[in-house]
Amino acid sequence: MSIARLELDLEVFTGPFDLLLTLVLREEIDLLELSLADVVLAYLDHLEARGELELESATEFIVLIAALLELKSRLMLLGEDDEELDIEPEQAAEELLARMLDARRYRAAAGHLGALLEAERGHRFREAPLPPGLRRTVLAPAAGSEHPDALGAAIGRLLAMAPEISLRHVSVPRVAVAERLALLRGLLRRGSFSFEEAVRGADRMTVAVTLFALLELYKRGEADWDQGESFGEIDVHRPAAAPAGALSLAGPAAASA
Amino acid sequence: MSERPANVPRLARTVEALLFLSSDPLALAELAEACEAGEGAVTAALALLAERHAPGRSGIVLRELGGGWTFASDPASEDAARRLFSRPRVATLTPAQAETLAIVAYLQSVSRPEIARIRGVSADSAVATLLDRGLIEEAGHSQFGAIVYRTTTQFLKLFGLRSLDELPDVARWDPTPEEQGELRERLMRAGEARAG
Amino acid sequence: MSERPANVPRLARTVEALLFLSSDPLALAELAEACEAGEGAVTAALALLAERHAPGRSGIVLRELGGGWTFASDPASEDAARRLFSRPRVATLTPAQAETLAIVAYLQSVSRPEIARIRGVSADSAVATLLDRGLIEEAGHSQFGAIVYRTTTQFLKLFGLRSLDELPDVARWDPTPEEQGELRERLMRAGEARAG
Repeated sequence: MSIARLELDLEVFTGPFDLLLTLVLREEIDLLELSLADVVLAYLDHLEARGELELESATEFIVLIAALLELKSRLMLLGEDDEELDIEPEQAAEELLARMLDARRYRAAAGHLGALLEAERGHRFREAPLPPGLRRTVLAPAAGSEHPDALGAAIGRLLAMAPEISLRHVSVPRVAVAERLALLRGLLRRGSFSFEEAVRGADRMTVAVTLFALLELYKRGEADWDQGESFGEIDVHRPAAAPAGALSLAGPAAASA
Repeated sequence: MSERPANVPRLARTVEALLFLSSDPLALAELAEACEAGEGAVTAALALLAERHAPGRSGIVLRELGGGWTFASDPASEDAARRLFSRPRVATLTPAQAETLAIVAYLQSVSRPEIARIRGVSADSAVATLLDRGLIEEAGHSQFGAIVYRTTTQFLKLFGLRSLDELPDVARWDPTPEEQGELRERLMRAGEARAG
Repeated sequence: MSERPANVPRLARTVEALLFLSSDPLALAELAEACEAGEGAVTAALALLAERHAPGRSGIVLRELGGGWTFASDPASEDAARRLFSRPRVATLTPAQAETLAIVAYLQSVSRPEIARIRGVSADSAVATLLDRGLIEEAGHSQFGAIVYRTTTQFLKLFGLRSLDELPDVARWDPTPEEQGELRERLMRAGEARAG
């Protein structure tokens, strides 16, 4: 079965996979609202129902879902660094479409080559070495006949860095864990604080690193937290029996994200 | 066969011997130079050989492939050849290899990262196998230093092609207007369903 | 040649194809088995082929050799064959060999896996040729047990160098001088970036 016909029953969409792709590309479905994990689950269900893995369609699925993930991650990371984005979402969508077309084209071309090979099946060619008397004599080249510059040029070519696969759209501000640890410790000295307070106005990366720093403090027994309800405030405080002097014992945490 | 086989002019015999010896197809110009003859005379010799080696007259057939002329066995003898050599003439290609080969054939020269980009998965093992089987070869470097690949004469020979020009336009496999129309129609229906 | 070439019986064509394909002489029994025919019928087919492939009638002649049958090129075509195949050739470096040699020259010593990582493709055949031509040699083992290579005196001679110190400064061809690190490390990085 072609992956295009995979039937999906998702929160925001019901229908075949290829239609979903089309709607996403036309921006009639907001990719941000679409749970790609559910698409993967639907595919896995489909695989289980069939009881066999068809490599061709599995490859196709992985290509498409990876493209959607990339597209979605770009959309999600749209933020203050907009102007740094070198690929706009529309352009990314165009790329995805072009890539799908390309993959389809060359898969068909591969089929054509397979047919050509099949048609040639009965023809064999002679593969025999030349009789000894006819073998080519290879002369050793004269001393100094090669120029050393050729070696330098070859190394120069090998030094050329391939253009980096641009991750600029996943712009990663460097946030030091040490810095966030210091901030959290400062807040802890006051007794307790809410996590929201610790990350107010911060970007996603800083929030993530702050959470990481908080986990680190928890591990060291310097902090504990409560959360009254899901998605509710996280109240951070010193553990009931905070080891005395723990605040000054903490070593330098130099990791950075 | 009661007729006595006719004598064959010397130039045709020489061309026949060269084609027999060479494992690569030989171009008209190469043959002419080796035979110290004009291209016209060699063309006439090739016509004679084509007649002598026509299917039904010989187990060895003359073919124009890969930019030159070469001898091949007549497919009618394939069963016997398989029994004698106990292996198929060429292993078949896996889908990944066929797809990689198609990309190299149409886009040459093309680098591995480009192939991977089009296929959406790494092409390393397919490229290695195709290199190994002599169907593709290195053709220098891209501007970023990646090695680029092209197809070989061996590819043309095994796929029965005289030249790359014989490959059909890749655009012929693009979706047809009907297919696109069908997609559009389904899109409209889905859009209405969403609106309603 | 005005006569039309006669058709040839199928068995003779099959034997002809098998003799054409095989680089070694084929015994009567082998031919009979492959053709699923009796030895008598194959002997008759060989007689027909001997007539067809007699000197003066074909550039491909039938020979009985080492207890079997084989095709060979007609000795009369030897001059042309020599012009085509055996013109002496001066060994030159292919791009892959030049690249591999440059890596060994600048990094000595270096192992095959390292060369492959830098080039982004296997260097096995280039290394083999360079060893064969005496331009590189083994120089012990790396800490991981891989054989490492260095250039030879023969290499210095070929490039007209008195010592390795005379290798030109890579900075002249360095496309990314802002990159930091020693040459080996930078080559590895660039190779890995290329391999994607």
